[in-house]
Amino acid sequence: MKRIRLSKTNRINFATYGGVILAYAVLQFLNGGGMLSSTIRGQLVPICAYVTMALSLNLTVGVLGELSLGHAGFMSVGAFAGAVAAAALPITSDPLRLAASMVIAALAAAITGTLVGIPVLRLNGDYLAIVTLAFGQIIKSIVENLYIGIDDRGLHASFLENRIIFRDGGRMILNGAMGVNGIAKISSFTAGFVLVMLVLVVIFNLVDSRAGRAIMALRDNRIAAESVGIPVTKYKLMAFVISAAMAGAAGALFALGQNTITANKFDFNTSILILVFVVLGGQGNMWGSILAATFLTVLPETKAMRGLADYRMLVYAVVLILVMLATNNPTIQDFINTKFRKKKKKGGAVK
Amino acid sequence: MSEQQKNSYPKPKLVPVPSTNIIPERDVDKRPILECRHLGIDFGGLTAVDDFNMAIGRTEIAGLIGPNGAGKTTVFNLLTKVYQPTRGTVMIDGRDTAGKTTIQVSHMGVARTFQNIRLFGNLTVEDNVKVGLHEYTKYSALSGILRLPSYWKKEREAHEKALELLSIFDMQDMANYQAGSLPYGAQRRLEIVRALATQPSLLLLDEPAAGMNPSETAELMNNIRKIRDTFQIAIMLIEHDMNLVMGVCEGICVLNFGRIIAKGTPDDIQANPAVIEAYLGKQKEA
Amino acid sequence: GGGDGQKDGSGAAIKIGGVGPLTGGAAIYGNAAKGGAEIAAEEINALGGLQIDLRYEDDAHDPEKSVNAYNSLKDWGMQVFLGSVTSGPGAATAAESNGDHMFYLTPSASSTDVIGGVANPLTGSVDIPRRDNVFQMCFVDPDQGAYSAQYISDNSLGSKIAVIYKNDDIYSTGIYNSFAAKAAELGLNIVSTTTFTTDSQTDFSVQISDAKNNGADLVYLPTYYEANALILTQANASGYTPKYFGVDGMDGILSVTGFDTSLAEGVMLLTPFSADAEDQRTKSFVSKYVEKYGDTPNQFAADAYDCVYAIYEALKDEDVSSATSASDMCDLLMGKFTSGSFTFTGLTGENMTWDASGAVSKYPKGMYIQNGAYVGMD
Amino acid sequence: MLIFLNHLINGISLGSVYAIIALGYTMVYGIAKMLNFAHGDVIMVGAYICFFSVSSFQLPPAVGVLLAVIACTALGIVIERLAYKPLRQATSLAVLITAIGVSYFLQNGAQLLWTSNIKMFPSFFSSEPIALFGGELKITIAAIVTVLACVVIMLGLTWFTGQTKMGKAMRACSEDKGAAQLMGINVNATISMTFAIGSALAAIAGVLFCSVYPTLTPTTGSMPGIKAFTAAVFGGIGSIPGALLGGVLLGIIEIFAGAYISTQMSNAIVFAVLIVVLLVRPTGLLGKQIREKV
Amino acid sequence: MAMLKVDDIHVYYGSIHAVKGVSFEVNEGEIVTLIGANGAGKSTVLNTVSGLLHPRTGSVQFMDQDLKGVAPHKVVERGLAQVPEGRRIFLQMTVEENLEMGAYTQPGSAVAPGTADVYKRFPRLEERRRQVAGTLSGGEQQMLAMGRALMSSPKLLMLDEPSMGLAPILVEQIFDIIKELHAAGTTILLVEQNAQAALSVADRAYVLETGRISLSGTGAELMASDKVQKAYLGG
Ligand SMILES: Nc1ncnc2c1ncn2[C@@H]1O[C@H](COP(=O)(O)OP(=O)(O)OP(=O)(O)O)[C@@H](O)[C@H]1O
Ligand SMILES: Nc1ncnc2c1ncn2[C@@H]1O[C@H](COP(=O)(O)OP(=O)(O)OP(=O)(O)O)[C@@H](O)[C@H]1O
Ligand SMILES: [Mg+2]
Ligand SMILES: [Mg+2]
Repeated sequence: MKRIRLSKTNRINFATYGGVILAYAVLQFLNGGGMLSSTIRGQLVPICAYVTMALSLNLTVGVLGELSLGHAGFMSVGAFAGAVAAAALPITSDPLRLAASMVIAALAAAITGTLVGIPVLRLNGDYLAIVTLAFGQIIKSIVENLYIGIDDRGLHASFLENRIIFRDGGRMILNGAMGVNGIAKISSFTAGFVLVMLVLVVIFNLVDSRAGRAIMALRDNRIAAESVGIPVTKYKLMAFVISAAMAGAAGALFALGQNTITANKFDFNTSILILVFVVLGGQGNMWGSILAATFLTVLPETKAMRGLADYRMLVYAVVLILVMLATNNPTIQDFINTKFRKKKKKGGAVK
Repeated sequence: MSEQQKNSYPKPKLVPVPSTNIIPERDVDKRPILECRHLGIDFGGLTAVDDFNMAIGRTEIAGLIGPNGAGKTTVFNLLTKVYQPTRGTVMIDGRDTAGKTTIQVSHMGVARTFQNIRLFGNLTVEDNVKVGLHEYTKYSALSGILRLPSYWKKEREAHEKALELLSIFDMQDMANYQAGSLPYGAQRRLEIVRALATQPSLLLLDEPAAGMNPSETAELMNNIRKIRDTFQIAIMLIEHDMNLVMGVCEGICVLNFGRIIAKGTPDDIQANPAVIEAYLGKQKEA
Repeated sequence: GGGDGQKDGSGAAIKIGGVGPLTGGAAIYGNAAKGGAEIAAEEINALGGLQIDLRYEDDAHDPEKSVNAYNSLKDWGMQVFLGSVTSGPGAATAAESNGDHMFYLTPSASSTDVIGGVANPLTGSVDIPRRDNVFQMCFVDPDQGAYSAQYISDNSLGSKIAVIYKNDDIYSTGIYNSFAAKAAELGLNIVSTTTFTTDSQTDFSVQISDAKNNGADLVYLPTYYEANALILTQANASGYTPKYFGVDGMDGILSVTGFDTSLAEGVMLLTPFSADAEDQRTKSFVSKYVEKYGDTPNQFAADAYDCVYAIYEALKDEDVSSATSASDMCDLLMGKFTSGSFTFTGLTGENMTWDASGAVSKYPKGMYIQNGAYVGMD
Repeated sequence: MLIFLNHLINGISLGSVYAIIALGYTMVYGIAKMLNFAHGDVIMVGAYICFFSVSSFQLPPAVGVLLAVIACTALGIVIERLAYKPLRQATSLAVLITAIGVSYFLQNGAQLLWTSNIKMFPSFFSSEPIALFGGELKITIAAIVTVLACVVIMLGLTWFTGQTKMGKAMRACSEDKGAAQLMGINVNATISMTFAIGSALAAIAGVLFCSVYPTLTPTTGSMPGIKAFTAAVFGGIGSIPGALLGGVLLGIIEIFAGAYISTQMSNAIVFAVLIVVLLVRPTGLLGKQIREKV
Repeated sequence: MAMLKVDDIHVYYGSIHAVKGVSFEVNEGEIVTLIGANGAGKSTVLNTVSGLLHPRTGSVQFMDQDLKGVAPHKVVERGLAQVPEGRRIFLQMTVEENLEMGAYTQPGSAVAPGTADVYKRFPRLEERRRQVAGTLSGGEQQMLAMGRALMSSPKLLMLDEPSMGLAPILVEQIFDIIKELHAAGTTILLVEQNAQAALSVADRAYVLETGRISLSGTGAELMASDKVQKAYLGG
């Protein structure tokens, strides 16, 4: 019998918070002292965005237990909503404008999540996965054909064709497939850190509450959960929409840390990449997601990997395969279990 | 089992109410908790249950037995709307359940366990019970995330209530174990506790003693009675262990090929030639 | 001259970095540019004098990774930046390098979003302000689009025109937009406009039937040659043989392994570079490239080759060394490029000049394909 | 009408290419219970091998196809042994991610070996397309061969998994590996066999795919792979006729959406139709509606 | 002669020591039963014998050959069949296909007579021969699992709780079949919770407690033992 002490979950949660805070403090310190390379500095914000994405998808995959292959779609909605909001909002303070844009992005993604979730969550397993993949593709197509501009009369939008006529001083924000260009980079590492912490708090507190238990009960056994009166659709949708909102906020953080974003960025491959973070870090394991997202984002950009030149992506693929094989190897798992969890309770006596 | 336990209720007398249905005499002046009329379901060409009529008194312990494949589990699935019936009606406490979902039926006071154990295997024992308490520890998801005072208050209540329920089976000590890693018998007991947590007025148990040895079974029998006595609810159980069925059930209903072939007290049933032929066999008495 | 400076710093070469898709679906462009630039650097280093240390990093055609690659080049000590090869990433690194004041000369990121300061042909708005450190070796997309429309109109090439462009590609969309604007102005008769994306570029039957069913006699293809090769092949198989007009992305179609060049007979295109050109410099470049990489170079290779040479020309008489800061280098090169007196002749054009807009002044040559080779149209 | 027919023919041609890939997908997916995202890349490898056999070594096309089949079968078995077999006990998601790693590996390996430059796949079918309605409608031989191959493979696989001992053993393994072992089934050999068949089909799909749409690059397989996977789910996971139906329908919908609605949105429309169909039939077109026994 | 000889096996699940040195023998033609409470390690022992699990130390010998390193499917070929706990029939295959799988190691000609034989024992299965096994009732599934194991005409048949979830009349029938098989010369290793029934058919029996054998003897001896009476017969 595996015994989970309440305090143990709490310990893990606090260790996770602590680890994130420590990482932030150390990096901020190094950065202040100019001790970080441009490569690392340039990746601080994207890492926070990917960590948030991984946490958000882990809520869907690990806690709710549904496979989503279109999570980048929500990031996309958030990224473009955030970029448009940041360009349009008449707020002069950058941090405030960033915060407002992220909230708008989260809302936009949450609304999309609701629209997607209501029909989709009736499906199960691989069928649900394929439908989320489909939604990811649809969102990409829509953004690629969407034009949004701004002038002194406000926002203008058109679909499929750019029919926007500006008054003087107007400009395009979202230019269809060409995406958003010349974004003012207002995201900061601190903002990313705050977002990651917020997302962690929401996930940990949600999981350890009535709603979280209902969601996990659905994951473990839907029929049994129904039999004790858990409203399935409500809780599935709740988890899905919260997850989408987080992805939206991550999208805005990401977009506002880039000069250019295009719909292509948030395609199937990105959805898969985020799934890789979640699976590698362990389903339902939040600190695992954080580590995996960081590791796999930084890895291909390291000096050593860049030094491999043509073989870089090949080696990346091999590393990915080897890591998966190692983390799933029963012998290695046993080894970790015996080494690091010595005080595990043995099977309880049978009455 | 001891004499005393056996007599905690006077030997039941079954009386017809309403129409052909029979329930214990003490429950007649109250509305039956469950009434099925002409209930039936077909799977493709197969008629799994047909013309099933039954009533259960408010504090009755009823048994549903029959050969394998007779349709017993299917009846439970019909009562809990896992399957929608092809024909007939199910009334819970006088209210029709037509068009209702499993979730709504649960809220109407029906709880069940499953023939193949269905726990929330990755949650702790306590959390399994707390999921059962879902309707009775209400606070919004937002106050959970923000840890508002209502969260702390309700969580404490839920914790206390969960431990109290677990204590029925002496399982408080296991509260923090992962449910999926419990021994088989404990898993079966936990399923019952979880069902009880929904505060049902009718508890359906599908083969609760399966995989238990005789002493565990004997203890289970006591507990079934204890549950009925403390919560004053009706219990309907499916079981192949005749010691248990004949020991705790007041009214027994025998299914064969989806149809009722006999109803009555344990004594009636044990003496019924059709039941012996179809189900009990010419065995040494149970 | 600064001859002394170079002699002192012999061995310590100027660090020039470039970013492009070396892996993934767009790897064909990045690897071509990298190859062209490498040949130029080798030639220059063989001359003695100013030495070049060239380094290319992979961005997998992704703006985010392009910035990462740019940053890693900065960490390496890059002094001059050859920009990104493709437009989307190019816009991202352009903005980044602008903040760093790093000189940026891209071989092929032709979108106006890269240099900034150019009006959107459809809305007239200037969406991106000019990035003063950024220069292009290729001509900007709107110029090509407008130029194509003008050319088609002037020479009455088609009475009914079909356009097939790549909807999720900045390059193709950029050219299309200005073509459409100019065509409307000139009164060209566009009867069919269809698109495709990276996800759907395996099959063009819909686009081809649309053009065919609308009776188009000229198909305008502001797209890259690997899609064009398939379009031509599929159209031919379905019995449709219109005239084709391409832009610089069409260049390369003749050297696609296994492509039936007879299908490209009569295809018109605008290109600054032709691997079949007879001049000595092109011949030598092509033979070196073929020897080194086993493929015929396309315009990406030629443009990148020119970029390295242009930087070399601009710096060779200056007092620069590996110790010169990127920012000083940027001031120096910006001064040179916008001086009006700096002209450069390379594989892709003669007497090219730049001004403060960052765009190169060279004009595409109209070519058509005859007997599997390019022939000048005029 | 003619135009409609033309689109229909194009749709069937595209669809049967999806279908042929989907059949291989379904085979592995249905039996090994894993999404083999590297399947599309095995297709690419098969096409390259055939391309080089025919173009560089001047071998006859039939030999090229044969070599591709042999090489891909071997590749499939090797991948399975090295990357998937050690994960038999792991979650299906872990295997999925490993498959993605294999997919990256094959794509990047192909790029290193064969460069990223496109190759035009040679046309094996030298004869002229069949002309109907006085040449207004042309059907290429490659398209006809693809459609036929598709149907033959579908029938072959249906017979194989439904009727043969090996095929049934595969289904048994897909349900419960432990119980299958207790029946005396060599689970490892059976799963290797599944991959061998799936990869052989991938080689054939690669050759046919490139015959119809002849541009070949290291990423050629990935998008058709995803589309074919979608088609397989559309038709009903694990259903062999479903893969065929799903593939063909997907192709037709894609062509019609582009032709009659908008090429810009055709991809979105395809996926929207997919969603609607799955909402109406939550287990795909021909997927078995197995109700969970409670 | 000992057909199966299990010698001091220790089996672990990761770090859980589930079987702690179990030794026993099954002689040709015998019915031997292992009884014990939930979680005592009975199924673990059976799975170790059939090769699904591997002992960390100790050995298993079947027909005088060591099974160390022999894959489960090879063990089956040597004439061992197991009806696993929880049936584990192939839920998406039909009844008939399940039976065919049972005869996987047999020549094709053995399928038809084998199936006929199983249908004779379990007429209910014949009625449902084309039904997908997943929709069978619990008892029907158990019959199918038994039938499937009989298809390979095993020399040693291992049954893991065959009476679980069965109607009394069927339990009786299952034990009748066990006796019949025994009479026909099949050697049987039976794991049961239903100690009463198991001990009454067994030649010899072992009691397993938390991974160790605590008692052994003939069926009748154990039936009479106080300890067994108390713990397993509810007496
Ligand atoms: N979803 C279904 N589809 C088809 N047939 C079904 C389905 N569910 C049950 N059946 C059939 O209905 C009949 C009754 O099954 P049920 O599970 O109710 O039997 P039971 O009385 O509970 O038997 P047991 O005691 O063995 O559990 C069986 O013959 C079974 O095969
Ligand atoms: N897969 C597993 N992982 C970890 N522990 C296990 C596993 N299977 C069994 N165990 C543990 O091993 C011990 C023996 O289990 P086993 O299933 O062999 O018992 P059993 O005697 O067959 O019981 P039952 O009567 O319930 O079938 C138990 O403590 C159980 O918890
Ligand atoms: Mg049942
Ligand atoms: Mg067991």
